[in-house]
Amino acid sequence: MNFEFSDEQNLLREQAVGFLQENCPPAAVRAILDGDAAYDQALWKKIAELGWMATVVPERYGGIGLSHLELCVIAEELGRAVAPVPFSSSVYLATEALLLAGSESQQEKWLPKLATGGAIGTFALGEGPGQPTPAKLATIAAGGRLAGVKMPVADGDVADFAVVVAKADSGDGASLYLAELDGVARTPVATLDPTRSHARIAFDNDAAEPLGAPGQGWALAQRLFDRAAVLFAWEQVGGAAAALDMAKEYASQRYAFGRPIASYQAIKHKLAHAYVKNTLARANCYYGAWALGTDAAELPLAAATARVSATQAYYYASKENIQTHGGMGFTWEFDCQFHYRRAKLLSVNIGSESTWQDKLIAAVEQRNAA
Amino acid sequence: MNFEFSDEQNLLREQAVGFLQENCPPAAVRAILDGDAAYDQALWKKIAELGWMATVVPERYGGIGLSHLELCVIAEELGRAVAPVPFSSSVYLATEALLLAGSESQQEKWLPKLATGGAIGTFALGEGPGQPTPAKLATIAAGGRLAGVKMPVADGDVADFAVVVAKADSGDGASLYLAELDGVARTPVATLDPTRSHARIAFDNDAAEPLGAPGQGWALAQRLFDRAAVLFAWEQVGGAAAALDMAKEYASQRYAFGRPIASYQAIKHKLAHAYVKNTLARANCYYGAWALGTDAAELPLAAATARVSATQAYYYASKENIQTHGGMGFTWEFDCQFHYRRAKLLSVNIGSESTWQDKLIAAVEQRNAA
Amino acid sequence: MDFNDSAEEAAFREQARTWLAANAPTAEELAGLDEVQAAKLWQKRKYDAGWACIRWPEEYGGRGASAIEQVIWNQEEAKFATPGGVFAIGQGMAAPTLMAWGKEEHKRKHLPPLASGEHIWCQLFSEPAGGSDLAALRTRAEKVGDDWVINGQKIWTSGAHYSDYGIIVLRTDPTVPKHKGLSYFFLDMKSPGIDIRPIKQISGDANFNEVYFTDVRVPDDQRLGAVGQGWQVALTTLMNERMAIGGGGGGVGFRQVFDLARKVEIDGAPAIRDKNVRAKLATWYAQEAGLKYTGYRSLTALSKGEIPGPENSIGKLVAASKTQDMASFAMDLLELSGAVSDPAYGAARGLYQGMFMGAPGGRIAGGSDEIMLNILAERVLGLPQDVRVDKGIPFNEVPTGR
Amino acid sequence: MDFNDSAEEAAFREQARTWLAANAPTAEELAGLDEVQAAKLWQKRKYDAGWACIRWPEEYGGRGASAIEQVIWNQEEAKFATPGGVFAIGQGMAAPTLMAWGKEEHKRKHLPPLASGEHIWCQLFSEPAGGSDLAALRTRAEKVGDDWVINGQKIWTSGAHYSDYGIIVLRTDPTVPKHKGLSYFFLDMKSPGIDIRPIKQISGDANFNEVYFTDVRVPDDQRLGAVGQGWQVALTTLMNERMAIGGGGGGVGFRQVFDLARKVEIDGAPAIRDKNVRAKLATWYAQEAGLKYTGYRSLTALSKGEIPGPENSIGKLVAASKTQDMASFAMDLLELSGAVSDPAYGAARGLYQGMFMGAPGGRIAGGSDEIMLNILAERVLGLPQDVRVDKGIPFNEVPTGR
Repeated sequence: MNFEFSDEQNLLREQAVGFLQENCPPAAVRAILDGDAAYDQALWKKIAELGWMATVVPERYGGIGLSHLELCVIAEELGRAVAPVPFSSSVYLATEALLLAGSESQQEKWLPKLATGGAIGTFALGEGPGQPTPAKLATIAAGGRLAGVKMPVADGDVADFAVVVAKADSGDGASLYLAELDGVARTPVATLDPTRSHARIAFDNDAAEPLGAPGQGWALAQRLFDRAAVLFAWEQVGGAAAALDMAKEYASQRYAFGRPIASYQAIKHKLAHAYVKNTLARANCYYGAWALGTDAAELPLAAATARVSATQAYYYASKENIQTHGGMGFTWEFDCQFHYRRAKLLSVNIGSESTWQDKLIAAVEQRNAA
Repeated sequence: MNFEFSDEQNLLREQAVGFLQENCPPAAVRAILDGDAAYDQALWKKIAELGWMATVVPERYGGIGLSHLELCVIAEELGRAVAPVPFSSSVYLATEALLLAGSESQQEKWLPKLATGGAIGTFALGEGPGQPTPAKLATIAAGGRLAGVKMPVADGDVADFAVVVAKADSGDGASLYLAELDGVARTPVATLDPTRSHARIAFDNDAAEPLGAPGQGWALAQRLFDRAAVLFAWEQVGGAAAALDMAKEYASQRYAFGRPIASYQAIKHKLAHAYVKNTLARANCYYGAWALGTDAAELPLAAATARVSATQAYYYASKENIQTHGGMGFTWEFDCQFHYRRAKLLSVNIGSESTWQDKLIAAVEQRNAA
Repeated sequence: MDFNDSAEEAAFREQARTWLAANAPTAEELAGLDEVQAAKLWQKRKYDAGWACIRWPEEYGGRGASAIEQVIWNQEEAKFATPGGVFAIGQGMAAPTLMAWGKEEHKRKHLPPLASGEHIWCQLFSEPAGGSDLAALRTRAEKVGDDWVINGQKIWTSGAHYSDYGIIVLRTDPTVPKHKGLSYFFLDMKSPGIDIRPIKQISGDANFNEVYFTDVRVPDDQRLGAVGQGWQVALTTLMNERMAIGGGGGGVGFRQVFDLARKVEIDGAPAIRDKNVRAKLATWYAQEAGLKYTGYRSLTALSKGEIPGPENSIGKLVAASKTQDMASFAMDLLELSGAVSDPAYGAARGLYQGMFMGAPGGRIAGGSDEIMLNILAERVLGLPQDVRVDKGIPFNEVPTGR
Repeated sequence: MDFNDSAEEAAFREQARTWLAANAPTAEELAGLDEVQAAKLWQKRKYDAGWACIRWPEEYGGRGASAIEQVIWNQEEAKFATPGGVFAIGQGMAAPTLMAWGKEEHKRKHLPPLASGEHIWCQLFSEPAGGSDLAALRTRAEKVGDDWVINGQKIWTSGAHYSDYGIIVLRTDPTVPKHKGLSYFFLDMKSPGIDIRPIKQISGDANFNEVYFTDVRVPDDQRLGAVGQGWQVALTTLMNERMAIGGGGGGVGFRQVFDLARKVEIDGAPAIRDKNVRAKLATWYAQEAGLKYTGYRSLTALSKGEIPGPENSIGKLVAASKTQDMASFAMDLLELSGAVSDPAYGAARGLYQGMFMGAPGGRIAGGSDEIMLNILAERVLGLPQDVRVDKGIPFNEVPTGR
């Protein structure tokens, strides 16, 4: 039994922590929150120099060829730092989609650029409010061209290409397409987390090429989301840990009625509950990391389990962090809002808690049937 | 606006409180818990003398002809005292069923006996685990005789008759039947609340007469449950209030680390949460009482609302009352168990929380459609 | 048990309704006016017709109405889109305090302009270091001649920049225990040395201000209660804050999420068919209904001339967390679009995201969840106080962690 | 990251597995034996083959195995239905305390019969007035010659009636602060003056006893640690209680409720199709999985020779409430039949009702939910202690409310 990260992976974590403390302090997050930039370009460049985008890209495509365990380590630290970069779109989704379904030539063309951060990719599924289904897809592919509106697309305004779920007019059901976005009509869309940019993409017979087998788009998207869910969950537990740390620190320093508020059971038990949720979520993320790293048959269940508990943990930690800070936590000036915003964004942008709860039970049912 | 009980109703409550303190102390409940008796016959007789079973029975049938508001008052106090008597079966269900659907001759025959407590009635719907549905009904009525097993039937072992939901072999769907139980095969069934008796009734071509219009059994059962739900909810809020009182009293007297445990926020906030749940549930019960008393069109929604919040409140109060008592609360010797058992029994014996949540939303949808 | 007015109440309601129908401001009248101007226009009109601050005695600008008449008036006025929030603190909190503690000349001078809308008042109690421990305020007042000289900082003051007067609690003696060293004043908000800075909240709004005091002078004549009696005077203000009765408004949210659940789909069917959605909505509905009917019970008490029970204090506690969870769940129903707050594209123009970002404030303002639970436990259930390490200790010797 | 044994671990596992396969007691061997007899039979067999208390040094009856070997042994033994719970306190709590605080002669005399199963020990710490405040115990011991004379009452002692020895904490000086007036002993449970009475729980079981002491004598030689040092010795015992590692068993319940949801129906379809059921089950599954994988992390630490982190203390806290809520929900799924516990008629022979009635005990025994949260907050998160009004006060002057 070795259910821990390796020494090398822990070393990577240490480096990541140090790097992000220096290059992604709260002031950097705030600059994106308050400013007009879509993301922190300087940070993105430095991350690229560290090779983080290249982590799981095979060496023959200019990557480092490490395992997904290393990527999980990075994800947790990016989550902890609430990093304002398009990492999840480009790495967890676009890079993974190419690895999963890309042709040799598609991989040759894009993976080296993704690995260096020179290109940003994203994934475009949603078409407005509500749960997407194959039947409802209104983005149509015909003759190598896409038509339809995708909204919201995370980092859609800054991405070089998007992997798009669309319906072939030939009637094969949903398929994946790779669409370069230069020249495509894109509008930024405001979300409750301005530290991560989103766009509305209106395809108007813009060029796109198939990615993966026709008609397999929905199944591929589900597999992709199972993989990405583990990485999102690691970002979420990283954020949840940071929110708990903030609350702990503030509560220990803030006095009321002559003693630290952290000495009151109302606060102590609140933070203990956060610790419990975080610990359970983290343990499930470990299992998710193992399943992702080994491409295990248990991945759908492991991913859903990690995702459900990480979503619950981050929501709780982020809202109770504000509550622990009292009135000051509700001010723009304080950083509590970073986690509250990010927690909610991460909880919806690959499907909601209820959706993943349903997937979890479906995976249990499948395991039983097998 | 007059959203309170009248002075007369409050006087009735005062009398009920005094009477039950004397005639239904914890020792009386414990006698039924530990002993072989199905219910407290002495208490039942005294209640009958006070005319409680006669409350809403019209005067021409030997009743008192008061409104359901008075019955709500009595229900709350019976719930508070965890009274071990077949009141809910005989009054909220059997008497109400006769008032709702009984023929003139059925009412003439049974209401006077029910009103004096000389007869005990009950209602038999369930046929084992899971949600009953008209399609699944396996109790069949043919030629004035019933065949099939009803389980569990509250007070089925001591009742003189049961209102039975069964399927007519003529194919009209579910109908109600009135079956006298003398001579019918009945076996006591143990439940987690031994202070209320239950039975399995195996009808083997036993005589029964229709109650209400044929084919209307399911609709009548739903209307009956809507009415009974308000009265059950009052029993539940009565019990929840008593459980909170017990916890409050114990926590104020029990010391740990040199001060009353009630001075710790963990206990204070626990009990404050119970108070909040109880207060909301009680307010919903007021509205339910009004809707029941005036036979308002809002009754289904009012009943479901009262039922859902009362179920939640009593579960919370009863379990956290044990928790507040610590180890002693878990002993047979202490009375905390009374509420824990009764809370769960009341929460399932006219349908579960989820079932009533579903009904609540259905009622909102219906109101919107109207 | 009924929902009807008594005969007297019905008559009063009819009178109010008739006047309102004829006199409520029209959209055209209010067009182009800012929040304060609009509120003042309407308040003056009510005042002139005898419908302002109706519970106040006539000599101060009211009409000596009963509590239930006030509620009826509020209910009827709420049917019209009338402006007026800017007067809430002055009329609802400062005025009752002035009536209880002020000299007759203060009342005659200051209450009528409050009733007529000529003056707006604000409240200066909270401080950065105080928080839940309101009485731990540090802003000093030192006696210099017939004046007190104020130095320090207040926070969470709404309307400070458009207010004429403010009620303020100050530390006049830091060497005695916390509650004993306070005094209560009202002061001119245009006094030299007052610096007002808006506080931006995470919701993006700036409803509150920080107010800095540098050698601000207030005449001793404007003190309410004795020197050192400030906490008792403040309790009058706070009690009036908590007594504010919503007339049965039991929180909002169910309707909005219910409507959304009928629009969006889960598994290809309207989300409202989903049992998980139904179970959650049902619990929230039951909470809202419970708050609403709790409000009805309070109104009944008022109608009988009684003082409502402490049930009212549960409203904010229940509603704030419910709003937060409902907003979060509504965004979940929107799935990948959940976070979109863009009025151009978001569902309901960012309504749910706005609820979500505003909700944490609701759980803190006017007493945090934790303080409300303490209050319920101690004042309603009668449980003993927590250990108070600052009890009886001179204020300037209480540990502050800084 | 993998789930495999190291080479040494695998070899050890194989060795254990082989011995167990050949020697685990059969149903026929155990037929007719009571709990104690069966446990003793199996324990003696393990002892004779060198498989008892394997972490203990050889001279005390063990084989000097490592912590991870102990876990591997536990995992393998758990695959067989072996008896043995009656030794848990003696071997798991009394023995480590004796090793840490006992004289060499005590160890040589008492540890081997503990390992061989000849002796059963029980624990006598809790008292009626103590509860969460364990150190507030009142049972007195007064020195008379070379003996101590014990008077008072202990509670929640499991196995008292079949135990040979007991470990006990006693108040030897009530005039000093709480923790300083305690001393720790082990005593012969057959001593005159001991009266053992079973406690019936609301679940109907009687797993615990009250133990009354009337002038019971224990030799001073059986004291562990100095007079007045009893609390420190007790901490050794309690630490060993909390260190008990479940080898990854992360609570049960999901499986049972999942199976039920596939059997019963809602709206004419299997309940497992109902989204409310699915959402609830998913959250419970994630909690159970989280506990299980937290256990794996602890095993990894053990396997590396490290001491597991404090994560383990969350197990009971999470599992107990979860069990209560799951049992309640399972009964809800049974609808009108929910309360039926009758083995003749109930679903799963009263399993869910049994879980429900047992769950409140789980939330209290071994540290209540509230105490576990305090421990997590103080020892894991490092938050400051609550105010302790009994600190430094002579025990007999601490307020007790009685």
